[in-house]
Amino acid sequence: MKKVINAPEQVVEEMLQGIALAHPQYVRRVEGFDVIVRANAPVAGKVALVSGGGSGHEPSHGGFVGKGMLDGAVAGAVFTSPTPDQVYEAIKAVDGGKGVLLVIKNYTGDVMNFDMAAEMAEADGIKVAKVIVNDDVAVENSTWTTGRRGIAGTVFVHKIAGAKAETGADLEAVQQVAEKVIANVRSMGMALTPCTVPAAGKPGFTLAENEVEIGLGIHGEPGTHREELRSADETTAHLMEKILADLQLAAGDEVAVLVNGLGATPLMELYVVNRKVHQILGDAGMKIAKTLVGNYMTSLEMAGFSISLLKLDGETKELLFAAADTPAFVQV
Amino acid sequence: MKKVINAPEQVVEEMLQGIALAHPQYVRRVEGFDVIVRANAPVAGKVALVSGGGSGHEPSHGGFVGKGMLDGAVAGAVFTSPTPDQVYEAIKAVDGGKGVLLVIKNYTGDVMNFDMAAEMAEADGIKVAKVIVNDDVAVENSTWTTGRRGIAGTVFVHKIAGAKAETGADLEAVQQVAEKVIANVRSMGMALTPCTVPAAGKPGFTLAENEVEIGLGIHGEPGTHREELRSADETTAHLMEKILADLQLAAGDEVAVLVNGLGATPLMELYVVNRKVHQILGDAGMKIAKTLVGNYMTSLEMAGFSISLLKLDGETKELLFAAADTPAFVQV
Amino acid sequence: MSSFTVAALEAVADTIVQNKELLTSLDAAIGDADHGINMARGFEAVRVKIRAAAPGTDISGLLKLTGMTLISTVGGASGPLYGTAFMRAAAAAQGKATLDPDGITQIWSAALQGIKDRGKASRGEKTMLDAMEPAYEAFVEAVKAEKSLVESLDAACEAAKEGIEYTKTIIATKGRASYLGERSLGHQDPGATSSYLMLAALTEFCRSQQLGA
Amino acid sequence: MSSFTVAALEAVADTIVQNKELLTSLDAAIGDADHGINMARGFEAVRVKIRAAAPGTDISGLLKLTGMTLISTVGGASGPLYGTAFMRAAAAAQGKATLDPDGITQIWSAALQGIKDRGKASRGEKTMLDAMEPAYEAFVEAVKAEKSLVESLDAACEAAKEGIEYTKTIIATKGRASYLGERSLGHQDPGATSSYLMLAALTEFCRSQQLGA
Ligand SMILES: Nc1ncnc2c1ncn2[C@@H]1O[C@H](COP(=O)(O)OP(=O)(O)O)[C@@H](O)[C@H]1O
Ligand SMILES: Nc1ncnc2c1ncn2[C@@H]1O[C@H](COP(=O)(O)OP(=O)(O)O)[C@@H](O)[C@H]1O
Ligand SMILES: [Mg+2]
Ligand SMILES: [Mg+2]
Ligand SMILES: [Mg+2]
Ligand SMILES: [Mg+2]
Repeated sequence: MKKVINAPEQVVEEMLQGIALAHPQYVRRVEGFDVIVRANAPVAGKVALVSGGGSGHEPSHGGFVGKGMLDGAVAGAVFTSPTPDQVYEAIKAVDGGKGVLLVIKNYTGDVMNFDMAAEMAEADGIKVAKVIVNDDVAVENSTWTTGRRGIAGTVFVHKIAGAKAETGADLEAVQQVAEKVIANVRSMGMALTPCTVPAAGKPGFTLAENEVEIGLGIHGEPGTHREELRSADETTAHLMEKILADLQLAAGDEVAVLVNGLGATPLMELYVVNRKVHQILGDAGMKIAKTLVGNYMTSLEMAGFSISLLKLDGETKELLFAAADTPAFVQV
Repeated sequence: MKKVINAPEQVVEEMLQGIALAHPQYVRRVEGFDVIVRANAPVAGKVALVSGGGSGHEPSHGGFVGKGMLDGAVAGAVFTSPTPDQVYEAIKAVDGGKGVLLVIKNYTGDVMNFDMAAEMAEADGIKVAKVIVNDDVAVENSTWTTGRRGIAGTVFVHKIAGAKAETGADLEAVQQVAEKVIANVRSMGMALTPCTVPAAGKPGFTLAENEVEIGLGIHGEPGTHREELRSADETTAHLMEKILADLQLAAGDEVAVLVNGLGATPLMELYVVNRKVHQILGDAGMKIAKTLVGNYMTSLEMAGFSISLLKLDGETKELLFAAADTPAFVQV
Repeated sequence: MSSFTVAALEAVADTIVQNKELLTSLDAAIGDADHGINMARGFEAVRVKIRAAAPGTDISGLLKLTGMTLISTVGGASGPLYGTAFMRAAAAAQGKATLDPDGITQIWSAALQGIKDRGKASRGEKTMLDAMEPAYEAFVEAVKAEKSLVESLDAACEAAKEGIEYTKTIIATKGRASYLGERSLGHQDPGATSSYLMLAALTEFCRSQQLGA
Repeated sequence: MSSFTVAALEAVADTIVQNKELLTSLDAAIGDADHGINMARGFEAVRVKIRAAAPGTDISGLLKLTGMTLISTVGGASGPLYGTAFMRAAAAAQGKATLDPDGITQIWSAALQGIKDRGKASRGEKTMLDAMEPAYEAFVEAVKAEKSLVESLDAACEAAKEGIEYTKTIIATKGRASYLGERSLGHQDPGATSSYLMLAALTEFCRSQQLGA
């Protein structure tokens, strides 16, 4: 294992210190907890958003704490859902009196830990609402009751629900728009290489030279199948086909695109993928209102990418374009 | 070679298409050339900035084309300086009548190709000035006449000279502040893994498991030496020592920090490095005005990082904090 | 009884820490390769906490301490599940100064229900329940048949072991392994394995104490 | 003479394209592993351009086309250097309808000066000049000694080859290899090698044409 770290046990702690030191204008650490909140938290008169999950997906979620997106982010051990007490601290630190929306990616552990935290906060009289993001079309919804996983599409939920909260909307309205985003966002990814959880010391799986995994999860959970590496255009077309089959867009629909790097994929390659995504959508007569290309939801040093499509309506489009000011996403 | 591409010969072309499709609000492609310019280029009444170099360093430089930074970026073949005719096109496309500053990284090829382009543009009556960035302290200035290389510190030149140009300053003033940044910025990097130029098909060098290269250039040029991988804190301290020996800061000095990922290094690790950088500077009594952590000047999928320190004065600090709006760097 | 409970919990903690690699590698095959890491982190903390607990803390207090520690250190799916199990066990153990088979049955039943409430899974979904529930039923039956505590625990262990084998034959429909669909076949569930290991450690501990043998 | 020049340039282009891997691997050792890729890209373009050139384009015109094509396709350090060399050669060849040894000397001298002007290097810095300049001098001397064109070119090739060997013994102080300091010792310079290869191809071409033999 070749990593720029001091010790696997310290990596999350030291990362959080590094984040707080880098971005004091945006965020601060909640003393004694693995929680990053806005520097000025709690923001009075605004619904607060809390997200989080295992670490190793940076800039998710700490990088999206700031104006127009999240109020707090909880960092679990690498690839492991954070514990309820940590989430509970985050909720308490950001609640400005209008309640807190938890943005949870659909993993059993995340859902249970955030649930327990919500119960704890509600016992304190804090209003808490939850949304569960499940954008990964690689995992069929029907067959397995756990449902689809939450992956990179989550960033759109942060952006749009965060913008809604910034308007002064109440908890129910913020939750509603988050649900709308979740209903309209679909993603799928693929990986060229595995990654190594520091505490494990070795890769979570192996791929032969020239073999790729299609539909892989952001924690290295196996995908739909393995195949020989194809061209960027072929792979992109394959992922787009799966996404479009599920999202069912019509010509004239307006969408937002996120071509997300998993950690070790050069931006050069992500742009090559983006080119094909635009071609496919353009050929189908869809309008692309906004495109994001880069590392938004990573899996440590995994090489690969995911594509997310969000179908927009008037409200979500306006909120998507609203100003945001966070360490990893700024928009004027 | 495992890459998300279609063909090595097409990768720069397709990347440029992907960039133009992703960010139409910021940039456009100069038809027929490997040149990205501001969507509204040429901007009248403003000195224009052009940078560029080999491709494979994304988001450098196309990602920094926009308000408050560059006006144009020229993309050479992967890791190969662009040719003079391409640079010449960029100059012509962005000149708004107040002249063009070329921001060149100090490599023989870059310097010669940009020089030839400047001659061509000057023959057309365009005012052209040049600055040569040479921030890499791994390469001693004295012994070798080629001088130090230009690496990630270049991003500070784009930011600060770009902000100066936005104030309406004339070419000489913009060049002067660029020179000031260059005189005050120092960088050094290290790599854990090599990277593969698509056209070459195999890694440019090899490192044993647990071996790292200290002082490596952004094109995989060998560094000062190889050693066994040490802890993040030890490696960071070593690079900082070299940088501080050259930059000669005094307690009370104000600096900007860039912890730059080379492509495959998780943000998590960059933040661990940042923590140590802040500790070292804090212990020495220096003030950190701004910190950037992320992939700003990459080497394809190389794992590793560089640290850049910029000593600030009143002028450069104000310009560093000025607004910028580009695909890869937005500041309000 | 309090120091006995501490020792029993330590035995359970030790076995989890010792099997960190095994549990992680089972999770690597059908999950995300962290079950052993998560559980070992939790039970290392439990070891520290229960050793440091005020002398005389009762059974319920120690179980609660264990549950709270697991909840706040394990994370993932197994943290809230095992954490809830111990919290419910603590509630059921309240007022109990010593443990007879009936008391254990009550506590165990509460713990099992806690896992079901929290995880909303049932037997046959390739989870820890596939070890835990048959083990509980075998224990109840053995107690009814007036077997000794150790004998009853042995029966429970046997059933848990069979449960592990059973998980190899089914497709996961809960937890992270469910994403695998048919590819989860042939692999044993990490959580079922950790459940069995804890039970086996408790059984060995009781045997070594010649408790109710 | 025009079709002869086209054929000569094609021979030069062919040798560069054929040696793409060699030049790249030499550059991998002390540079950035692209010299062969750069040069092959450039000379593939040259091949296309000169074949498509208007019939009857004179020597100067063909050299200029080659120089401009190299400048606009090679990039890196070698692009402007070789490009400038051919541009200067074109200027020196202006008005020349055929080439005698004296004419070649003039053209070569101009090309060499172009490289020096552009790269600001001199002999002994481990660059293409360490092959090019001794080769030029050997050629001039052989012509003075009234050797035939092919004999003179052979002498130049010999000197260029020695120049390559010499680059192994010195530290680079120009170009990308200079960052290596002492670690550049023992390696031969890629640019010196490409210079030699071009010269050797030209020589073989002249020999095959039994030109001035
Ligand atoms: N809904 C559930 N009910 C009961 N047990 C579950 C459930 N979901 C997962 N598990 C158990 O949790 C185990 C995985 O735990 P762990 O690896 O620590 O968490 P994670 O899956 O979040 O990484 C599985 O092997 C399974 O036994
Ligand atoms: N200043 C210079 N003068 C003459 N030749 C040079 C100079 N700098 C570099 N070279 C030559 O260029 C060669 C490298 O070319 P190439 O690899 O194509 O460019 P780059 O170094 O930009 O990648 C070196 O081997 C050397 O012979
Ligand atoms: Mg996990
Ligand atoms: Mg090069
Ligand atoms: Mg797991
Ligand atoms: Mg080179």
